[in-house]
Amino acid sequence: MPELSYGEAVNAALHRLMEELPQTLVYGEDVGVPGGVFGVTRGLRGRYGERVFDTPISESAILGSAVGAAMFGRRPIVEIMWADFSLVALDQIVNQAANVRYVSGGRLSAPLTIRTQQGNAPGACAQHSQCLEALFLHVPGLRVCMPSTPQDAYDLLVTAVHCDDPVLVIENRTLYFGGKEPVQTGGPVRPMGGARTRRPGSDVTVVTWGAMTGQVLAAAGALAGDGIEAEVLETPWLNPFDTEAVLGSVRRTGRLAVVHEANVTGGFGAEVVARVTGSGAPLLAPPIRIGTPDVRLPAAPSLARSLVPDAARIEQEVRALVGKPPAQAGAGQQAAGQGAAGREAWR
Amino acid sequence: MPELSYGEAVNAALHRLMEELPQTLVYGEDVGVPGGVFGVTRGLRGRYGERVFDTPISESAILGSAVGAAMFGRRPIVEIMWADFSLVALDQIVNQAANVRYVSGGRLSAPLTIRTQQGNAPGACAQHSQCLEALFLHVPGLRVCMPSTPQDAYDLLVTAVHCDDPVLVIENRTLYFGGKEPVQTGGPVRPMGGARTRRPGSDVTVVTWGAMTGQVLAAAGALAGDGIEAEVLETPWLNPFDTEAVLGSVRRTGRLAVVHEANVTGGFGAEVVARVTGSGAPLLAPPIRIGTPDVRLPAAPSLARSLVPDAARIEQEVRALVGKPPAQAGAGQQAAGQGAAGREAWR
Amino acid sequence: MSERRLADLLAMWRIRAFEEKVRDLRAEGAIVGSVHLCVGQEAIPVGACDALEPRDALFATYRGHGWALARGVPAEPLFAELLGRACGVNGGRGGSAYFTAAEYGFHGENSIVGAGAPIACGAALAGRHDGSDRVAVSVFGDGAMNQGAVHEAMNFAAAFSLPVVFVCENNRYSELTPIAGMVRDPRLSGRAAAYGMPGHRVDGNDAEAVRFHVRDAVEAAREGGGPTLLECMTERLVGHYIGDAETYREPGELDRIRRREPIARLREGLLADGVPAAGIDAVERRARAETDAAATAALAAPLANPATAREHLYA
Amino acid sequence: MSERRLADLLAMWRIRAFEEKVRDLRAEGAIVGSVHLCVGQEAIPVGACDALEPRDALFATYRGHGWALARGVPAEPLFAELLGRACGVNGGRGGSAYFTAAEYGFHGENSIVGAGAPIACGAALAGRHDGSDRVAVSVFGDGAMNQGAVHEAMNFAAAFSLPVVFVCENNRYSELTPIAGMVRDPRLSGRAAAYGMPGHRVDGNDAEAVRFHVRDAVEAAREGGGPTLLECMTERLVGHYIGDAETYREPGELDRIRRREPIARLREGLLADGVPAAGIDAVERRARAETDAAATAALAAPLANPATAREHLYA
Ligand SMILES: Cc1ncc(C[n+]2csc(CCOP(=O)(O)OP(=O)(O)O)c2C)c(N)n1
Ligand SMILES: Cc1ncc(C[n+]2csc(CCOP(=O)(O)OP(=O)(O)O)c2C)c(N)n1
Ligand SMILES: [Mg+2]
Ligand SMILES: [Mg+2]
Repeated sequence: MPELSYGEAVNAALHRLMEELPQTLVYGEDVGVPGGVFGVTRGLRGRYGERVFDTPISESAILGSAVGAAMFGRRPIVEIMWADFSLVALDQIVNQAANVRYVSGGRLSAPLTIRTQQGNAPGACAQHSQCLEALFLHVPGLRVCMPSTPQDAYDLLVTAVHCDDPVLVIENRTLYFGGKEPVQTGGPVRPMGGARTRRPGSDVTVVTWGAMTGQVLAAAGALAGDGIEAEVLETPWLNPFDTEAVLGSVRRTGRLAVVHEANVTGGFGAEVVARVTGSGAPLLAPPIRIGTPDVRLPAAPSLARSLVPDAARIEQEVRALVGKPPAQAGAGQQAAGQGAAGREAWR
Repeated sequence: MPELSYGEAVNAALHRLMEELPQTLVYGEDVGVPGGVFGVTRGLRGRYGERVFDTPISESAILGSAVGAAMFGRRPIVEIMWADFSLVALDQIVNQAANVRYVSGGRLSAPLTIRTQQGNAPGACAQHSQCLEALFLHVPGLRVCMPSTPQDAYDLLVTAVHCDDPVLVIENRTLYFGGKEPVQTGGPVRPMGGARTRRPGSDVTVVTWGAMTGQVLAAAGALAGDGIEAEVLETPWLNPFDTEAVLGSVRRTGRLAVVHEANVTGGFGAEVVARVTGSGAPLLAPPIRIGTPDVRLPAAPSLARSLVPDAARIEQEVRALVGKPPAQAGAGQQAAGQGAAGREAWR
Repeated sequence: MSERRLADLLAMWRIRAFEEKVRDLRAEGAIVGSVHLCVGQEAIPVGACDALEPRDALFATYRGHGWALARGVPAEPLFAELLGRACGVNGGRGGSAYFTAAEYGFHGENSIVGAGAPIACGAALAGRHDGSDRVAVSVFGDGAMNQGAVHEAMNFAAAFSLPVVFVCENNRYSELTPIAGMVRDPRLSGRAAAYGMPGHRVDGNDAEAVRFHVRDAVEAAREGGGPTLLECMTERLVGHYIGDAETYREPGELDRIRRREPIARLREGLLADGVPAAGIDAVERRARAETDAAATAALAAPLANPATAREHLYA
Repeated sequence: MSERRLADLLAMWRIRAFEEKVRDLRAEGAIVGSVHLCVGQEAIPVGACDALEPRDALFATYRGHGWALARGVPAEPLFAELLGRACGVNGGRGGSAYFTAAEYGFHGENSIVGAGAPIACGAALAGRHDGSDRVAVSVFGDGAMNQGAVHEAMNFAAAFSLPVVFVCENNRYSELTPIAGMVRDPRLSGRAAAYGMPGHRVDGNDAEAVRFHVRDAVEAAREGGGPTLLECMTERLVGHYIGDAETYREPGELDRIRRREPIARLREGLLADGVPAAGIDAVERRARAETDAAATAALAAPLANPATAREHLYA
């Protein structure tokens, strides 16, 4: 198995898809000749020529043309460089792509894949930092996934492009150049959906997705040191969402924490909590949501760091949920401030 | 007190605001000389001339210019004819208006008011039927309200335009031409926020907003006939949201149902459920959400009627929540089908 | 020659009879919701569709009943769609403003102003890769020329020489507002130059003129010449939507419009050429009879079944 | 005459020295995140801002450091902003791509391509009602000409004769992609005609030429003549952002660019006019000295305080 970084895994998936599906097209701003601002589409233009091209800075034209090409048998894979930019052309995703199959009673379809990436990174401003998955998850007719590992970056994209409906694959630029891992390429197309138990545990279920998964796993490791066993459930597919997997885990642990980078109010964490509590699964403590407080994202790292959830804050909040005091005060206190901030975020 | 319909109340508020705030401007598509496609801005152009005008079909220009004018001391009241159309220009609301105050550290502000209307009406297609409040409620920096009565249509708009931040006032076209009610005009500017106990009750708290309020009140009336006392809490302001009022009621009733017209998954009902269950308020039964199932809205009334929640379905679902059987089977059965449909919507 | 003009007359009458029937059904309440009629604008779809081939793609607006008919969609499933019947072209899901009939080369109405233009670019783009030599026609109004998506689509098509024909139906109003006040230069075809593509103003009340220009643009597009913008000048004989009080009309405006509307004009032309009145009037009677029969059949069909309302959201 | 050109030289050197210092601080890691420098494009902000009055509004892009400096924002609070310091123009909240300093008539950068154009229309609209006679300047790049919002803004300003000057900095690239391949007609100033407004191509590497055209457009706007589009031709001497490998450059391209870049050009012109080299070089030294002092002071200032991170979301 080749050792690939997250970005290289996306690139490998694109190469595979261009080979196995002649209907695929890859286009967007700077994705052709330059190979993408993050280098993720490198080598495609040279290899597949006209099927890969650069576009004007026209998100409505990029997305709209992808809807039209998909209606006519192509499988366009278009890139929206930052999820924030989708807001200049959301109509094409929500009012157009999502309606094609339903309104035509299944006689037409729009199997396009929208690759984008989102989230905060050091120094990024409020217009380049948002996590917008909740917006897309409120739209029936779309599929949405958020890979956090090289293997998922590969598998989810392959599944998305083979899917006969519009799919958003939301990547994260802070992961593109992360460590290399063995990635099984060329395997069978995996089914959509499903959750991953990234760490088994009995005291609390922590549901998360995207780049936060790394922070949650770090927090879970630290908690284990104090004898708190957190079960970390990653849900790379958010639509379809594996509600049963979450319920199964919560029935075992009796506690639920949902962690996402998006701001708390109206985030998809609310949906997860509502499904779990709505199911009547017995809980030993009120469920908690950990996310960015409801503010805009400031560019200064010193400010942004105090807002975006990190392992220390997650550890502190989950520890409080489970109700066991920290081993040593230091970490606890330091995180306590942030924890308080996070908890009051939506009050 | 004048007797006004919902639409007339909006018009009265606009006249008052033009009189008392010289900085106000009113513009949008067909709002000037024609007086609006729903007649809601009638009489303004003739009376206030240049301060009221029609615009090209350019939502980005309408919203963006409102942001700019607001940064320079105006109080623009712009209309987006259907909430669905905001998706062609969401950038100006989310990436621009919502950032002005925060990013400038309070040295600049964008006190614009966006009037729009949303929801399904008989025969409306999937591109003219969406309820999008959840999208805006996930965006820190915006204020959002949804009036359902003539008095609130008047009061909320007055408060919105006096607010120093961007506010979305989401109206509903099925209410514009509803019955006339006495409306207190010219009163003091009310504070933002707060909830309305539209009907007191002890068995269950039903939280709702917008046009659904009428359906919920009808259902509550029917339930009372069977001795089920539902407390109907309307939250015309969704940001700020009066979480305390909801918690206070739920602590008394021990049961929670949230009803909205928007589709269930990712709707703001999830946020309400997450806040209530997260608070640890004791519940006698798992909270329920009643909304449109996760589909696109079909134009045929026979189809749409089976999807959008109505009094019969709400009555049935709330009855099931409280756990008392219906008086006569008929209604119960008929609604049961829809109830089942609704409940499984997000599974 | 007069054969073709009689064929145009029949095609236009089929549209007008359809629209007038829709107006009546809406008045009776059999059709609900907002409906946008194209009465007075029939020459554009009739002339344009005659220049298209089955493989070509056509994207219209909410004012698209005439385009669907001109493309060959039978009246009955269209009436059925407007009436929310299971046998409607979309099974009742689309309604007046959003129906599609891809099997007839009609890729749909769209009720978001300007949204169809980028989608048409995609249909053209697909044609470049599937070897179909497809040309895509994007239809929109004068007001849509000020929508960002239309600008992006025109530049996208021009930059990549995509085979798209942009047909702007300039009926001088955007809903209730005259386009004249919403642009500095009312000659919208002039905007084509900004994108480096040809643009022409066309007599949109003359099916023959429309046919000529669309055929020419389609030919250029198929040969790799890229897109063309055609501004077809026309006028609504009716309101923007049914129920429009039309308070924006100048005194005598409708009388003036009636004098130059396409059906009356063609009728006069045919009479002047010695075509007997009886033959001309027979065309109208035939269209109305067919249309009434289609409406009657549609009315007799069963409503869309609520049990199916959640099907086909996903594959 | 040579006074003004020496003043232009100083203003341009202040920008270049600032940008080069930013490049160094970014390399050291003192500044983090993506940074877009305007090295090579200095003549446009210097010439344009000289034609503006304090009451006028200015909206730039993420490539706006030079515009802020030319508008009179001191270097220290700008460095502080880039360094995430509490005393930054936005207290560290904006960063390189999104800072504002309204008190200096700089209404902000914007990191969404094209988004500033409609906002500038609003500033101009406000001026019509507050009696300020304000003119709004909207700055964007060549690539932004293909963004829907810019189209809507140009039509909006033209239709209502709003006092807006649209300044397009055409540096021939949109990020890593040549604009030549993204439009059919590379002469972007020609698009002004589509909106019925004047459009001119301007030598963007000559502050004098930019000043002349902007002054003329501002005058016309103030007199009620409405908007103008100025396409200022220029070139980046650096990458799109710091870290750009610039693989898209042709061989020898940078050498050609260096020969016509505005500072070298002005220096030659001054020498040709007999201005002593010593005096010219003193200008650079002065600018660098001021800039280094400003950076040093900013580096010494305290970081933004996390305890304030959630303030000012709402009134
Ligand atoms: C993005 C968007 N904005 C506004 C509307 C509301 N609307 C529907 S039709 C229309 C007028 C369109 O005028 P024009 O383009 O001239 O077409 P016409 O109706 O005259 O055929 C408007 C503003 C819409 N459907 N979509
Ligand atoms: C709506 C939107 N799309 C894409 C981007 C990403 N992006 C940032 S700068 C840029 C290129 C802009 O090129 P141009 O307008 O020529 O300005 P320049 O950078 O050359 O000054 C792009 C595509 C963005 N910020 N916003
Ligand atoms: Mg029109
Ligand atoms: Mg450029």
